[in-house]
Amino acid sequence: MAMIYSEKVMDHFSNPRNVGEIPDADAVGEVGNAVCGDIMKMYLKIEDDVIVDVKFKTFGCGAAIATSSMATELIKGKTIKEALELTNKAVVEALDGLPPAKLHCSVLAEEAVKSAIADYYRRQGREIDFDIGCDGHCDACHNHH
Amino acid sequence: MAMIYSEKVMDHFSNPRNVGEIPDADAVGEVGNAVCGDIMKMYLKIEDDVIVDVKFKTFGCGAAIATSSMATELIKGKTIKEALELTNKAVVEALDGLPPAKLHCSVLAEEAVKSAIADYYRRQGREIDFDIGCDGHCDACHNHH
Amino acid sequence: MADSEKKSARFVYADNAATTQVSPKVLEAMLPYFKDKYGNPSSLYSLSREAAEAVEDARAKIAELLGARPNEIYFTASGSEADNWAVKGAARANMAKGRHIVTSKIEHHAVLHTCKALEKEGFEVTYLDVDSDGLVDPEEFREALRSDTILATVMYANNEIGTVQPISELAAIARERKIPFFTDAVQAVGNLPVDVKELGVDMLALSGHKINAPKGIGALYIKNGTRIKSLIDGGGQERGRRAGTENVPYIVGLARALEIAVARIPELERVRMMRDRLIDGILSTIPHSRLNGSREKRLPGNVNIAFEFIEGESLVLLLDSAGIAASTGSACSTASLEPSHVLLAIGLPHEKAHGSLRLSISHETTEEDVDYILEKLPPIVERLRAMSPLYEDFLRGKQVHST
Amino acid sequence: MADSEKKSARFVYADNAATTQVSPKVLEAMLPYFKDKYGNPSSLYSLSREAAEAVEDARAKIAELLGARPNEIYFTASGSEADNWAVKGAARANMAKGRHIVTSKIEHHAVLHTCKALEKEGFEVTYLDVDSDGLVDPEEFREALRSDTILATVMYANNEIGTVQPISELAAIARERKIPFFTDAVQAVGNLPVDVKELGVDMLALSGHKINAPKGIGALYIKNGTRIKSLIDGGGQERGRRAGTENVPYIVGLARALEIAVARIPELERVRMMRDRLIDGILSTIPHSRLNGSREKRLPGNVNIAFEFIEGESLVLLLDSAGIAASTGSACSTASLEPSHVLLAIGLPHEKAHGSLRLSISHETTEEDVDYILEKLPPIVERLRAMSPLYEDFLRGKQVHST
Ligand SMILES: Cc1ncc(COP(=O)(O)O)c(C=O)c1O
Ligand SMILES: Cc1ncc(COP(=O)(O)O)c(C=O)c1O
Repeated sequence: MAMIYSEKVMDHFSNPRNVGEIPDADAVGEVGNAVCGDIMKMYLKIEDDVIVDVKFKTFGCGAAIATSSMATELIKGKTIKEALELTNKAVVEALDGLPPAKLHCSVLAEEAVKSAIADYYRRQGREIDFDIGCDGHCDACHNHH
Repeated sequence: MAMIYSEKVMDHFSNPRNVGEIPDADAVGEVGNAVCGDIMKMYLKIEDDVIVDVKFKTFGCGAAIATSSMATELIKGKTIKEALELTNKAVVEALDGLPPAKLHCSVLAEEAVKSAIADYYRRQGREIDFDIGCDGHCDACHNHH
Repeated sequence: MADSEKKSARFVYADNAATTQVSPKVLEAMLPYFKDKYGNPSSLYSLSREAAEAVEDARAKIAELLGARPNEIYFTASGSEADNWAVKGAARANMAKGRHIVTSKIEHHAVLHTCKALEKEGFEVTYLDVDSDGLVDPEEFREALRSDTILATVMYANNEIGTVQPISELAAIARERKIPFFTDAVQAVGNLPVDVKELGVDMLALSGHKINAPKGIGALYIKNGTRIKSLIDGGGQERGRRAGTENVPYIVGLARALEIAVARIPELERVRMMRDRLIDGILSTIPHSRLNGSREKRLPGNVNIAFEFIEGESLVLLLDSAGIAASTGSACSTASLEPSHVLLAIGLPHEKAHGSLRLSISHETTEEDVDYILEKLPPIVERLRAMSPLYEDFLRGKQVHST
Repeated sequence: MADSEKKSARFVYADNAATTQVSPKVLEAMLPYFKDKYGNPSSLYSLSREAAEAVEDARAKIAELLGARPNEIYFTASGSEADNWAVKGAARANMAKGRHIVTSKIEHHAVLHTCKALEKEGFEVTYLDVDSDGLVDPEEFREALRSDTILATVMYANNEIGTVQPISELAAIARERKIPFFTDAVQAVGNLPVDVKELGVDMLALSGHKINAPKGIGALYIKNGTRIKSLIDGGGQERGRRAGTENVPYIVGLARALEIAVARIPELERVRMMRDRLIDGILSTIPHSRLNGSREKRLPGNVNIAFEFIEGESLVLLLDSAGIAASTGSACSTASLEPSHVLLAIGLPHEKAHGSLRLSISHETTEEDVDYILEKLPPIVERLRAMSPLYEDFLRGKQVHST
């Protein structure tokens, strides 16, 4: 059956917010891989633990692009702590839902944020006290059905 | 699939020739049985080995009635010898064909004629030197498929 | 009206159990999906989303009308496919648990021949007898269930004699024993209220062309959690359980038709009254005739009468000349010479089974149609009897033929 | 035009391999059978004879167009059903002789998943590799045949990459060994001349909705004498081999559509030229793109191109916004995340397989449509690449991702 995306998803897919790179980013995270069909790369500019800018690049389906876009919107201007609390469920809700086959994209978006923040922690020498999630294997982050 | 009968069959079914009984018949033959779904009874009036009159009664489907009607037409005025030569094929051809599932009816019609003539022979004390055909069992005269 | 329908003064369609005309509303609902909204529901673009949404809306509507969830409704290409899928699918999915199936002797061929095919695959099938009205006895049903029984299947209403089975009672017995229960409701849907939850069945089949949708569409309700194998493997349609590009127009048409049919059920009281007038009228004017099937537990539009001494096909053909479309036995087997297995099962001897007539009327039937049948039928029966050697024998007081 | 088709300046339907619009002539041929000629072909009266005759006329016409006899044509409800029937039916009918089946890795899911299902029933299946063009090697095919091989099945033309197999050669090899040969010709019929006798196949499947008949009708050619079990048991329809009240309108429509499609084959040279203009135009303007499938042994309307660094679904969605309906991989599996098994079989790595685009054009496609696609596609690919981290890596001269 056709992927029936909500209007919000189509909007974020067609006009993605925050696409691009941040050349002098304070953190970069990348999750997924091309074999699975989705890669999300996220760039953060962080000042005083606040995410002052965020950009992404995504290789993937409509939902992958839309969830990346929405995730960046949801963490922009937030503290790192707040960003770490972003769940895939929150991304899905903000997009007015996703088809079941595409839920894994929201998981990937959550993980992209975490992965970028982990990079920040690493650069700062802080201990990573949260779960990064995806281990880069398809089966781990994709809920096939 | 619907039985697709030729116009000739429909004509002989709707307006069967020679329906009825001959109370003082010289010969009566009956073939088939109600279990199989067809019974044909044929009455002959015979003078000098010529069939001067013939009537039938049939319990059965459209094809059974049409073949009875056609068979009586084909033997009326014929000699007994000629009537014995009537084949089911000739009946089918005279009717412009029959659906495959209904070919057995023409066999029954041929046998009804033979059975009546056999009765005539019996009454005359003549030896029956031809094959009567149907033994009254469904499987013998019906070519199921 | 087709050419053939013009020949006689009147055309009375009394074969609604065989098939029905597609209603204008159903056709109207379908048309856009042939021409404009022709996308493949599996594709990704907007044209296809329209088609996919139409399919899902239809599924939701049908689910609601049957008391099911949308994800419990699967579209098939016929009642026969739904029957085959339910029976073969459940049997093959549960093979490890056992190989015994319970059904009745009066099922439609789509169930019966499927059971025969399964017997060749090593399944064992119990075919329950029915009483003279065509009813399955719940106690016999209970006794037939074994520890290795993996499927029970009894039709809701019989297509020939219209007998309605005590499905919820049978389903409850099967449920006690945790045996999946399937019912072929092809003749019931649109004629009786059908709620899968109230019935308590695990699977239920229906067919579009009995309720003014086209021939070539059906549906199978499969209760969530029911184990079943696919009949048609392939693409991911129907949640991966029934492959084939969706027949979008017919799916839309089926939903519309079911909606109309279910809304009309209360009106069928009128049909029931016409049915009874037909039955009483025929039995009182034509001697040597009897009603087949239950008088009370009967589909509202079904009349099935056996006329002694005559054969059904010639009766149907003469009725046709008089402008009345009717049937003898099940339409599916008229090409064969076997008398109806249903009539034999209710105890009719072969010769009487051969002479049965089914008149199946609907909401479109009028009182004038009933009058017309009651006027035309007796002389036609009389005419056939006049040329029947069996009737001749009978009149002479001889014994009726038999083997 | 549906709503969705109005949004953009132009609507170009380039997904004819997924499905096609029902043509006005086909719809016109079908309509009488919904409304007036609605009889059940199995019934006995005139209304039904009209329906039965329509079915038999359609069968005879299709037989003639395929070089078969009328009694070798069976109607089904889809290409998928025809595929399932041929493969399961022949396998199960010949089980006593052996349990080995030979097929290719690039079959449609209706064949492939059916083979997988048969594996679970105890059959053994050899899935032949194809070369980088998607071609089965006749020598490999010959070597795969064993003394216990009971069925060989290779599709005529691939639905994704359009590669046309040497069917008559393969069928001849199977015939030498007396092994029944089936070909799924769903994509070939209407695009290439198809004559079952010339091909020398024992069974051949086709589907209506690829040739401007509706979705939900197909046909299976079964050469007389071929051993096959029924998939759908029940009534005596289709000479007792496929139960279900005949879908008269669609059967009539299928015959009409096939007649039109076959008559049009000579005109497809024009389509072939547009196809080549599309291929050349895309490959020359978009870097890092490659043609999938054979350049020469290719369906006249099929274009399939892999674009590096981007993913197919987003490409299709952006094309849709521009008014172009296209597909990525097989329409049937777009709901799944698996990359196309066909593209993997011709040797594409996963990441390139994800970025494939199929444009399938037809006789209805115009030169302006081709211009439009060639105008809209490059900036869309560019836009997706601009947001692709893979392209970013590539531009930085890094290694492309792979496992
Ligand atoms: C090669 C091939 N085989 C089989 C099918 C299945 O046909 P249908 O959609 O009629 O089930 C298709 C199309 O979907 C196809 O392209
Ligand atoms: C009780 C019953 N089951 C199944 C069927 C088969 O339905 P279809 O003709 O849609 O295959 C019919 C009608 O023919 C029927 O009456």
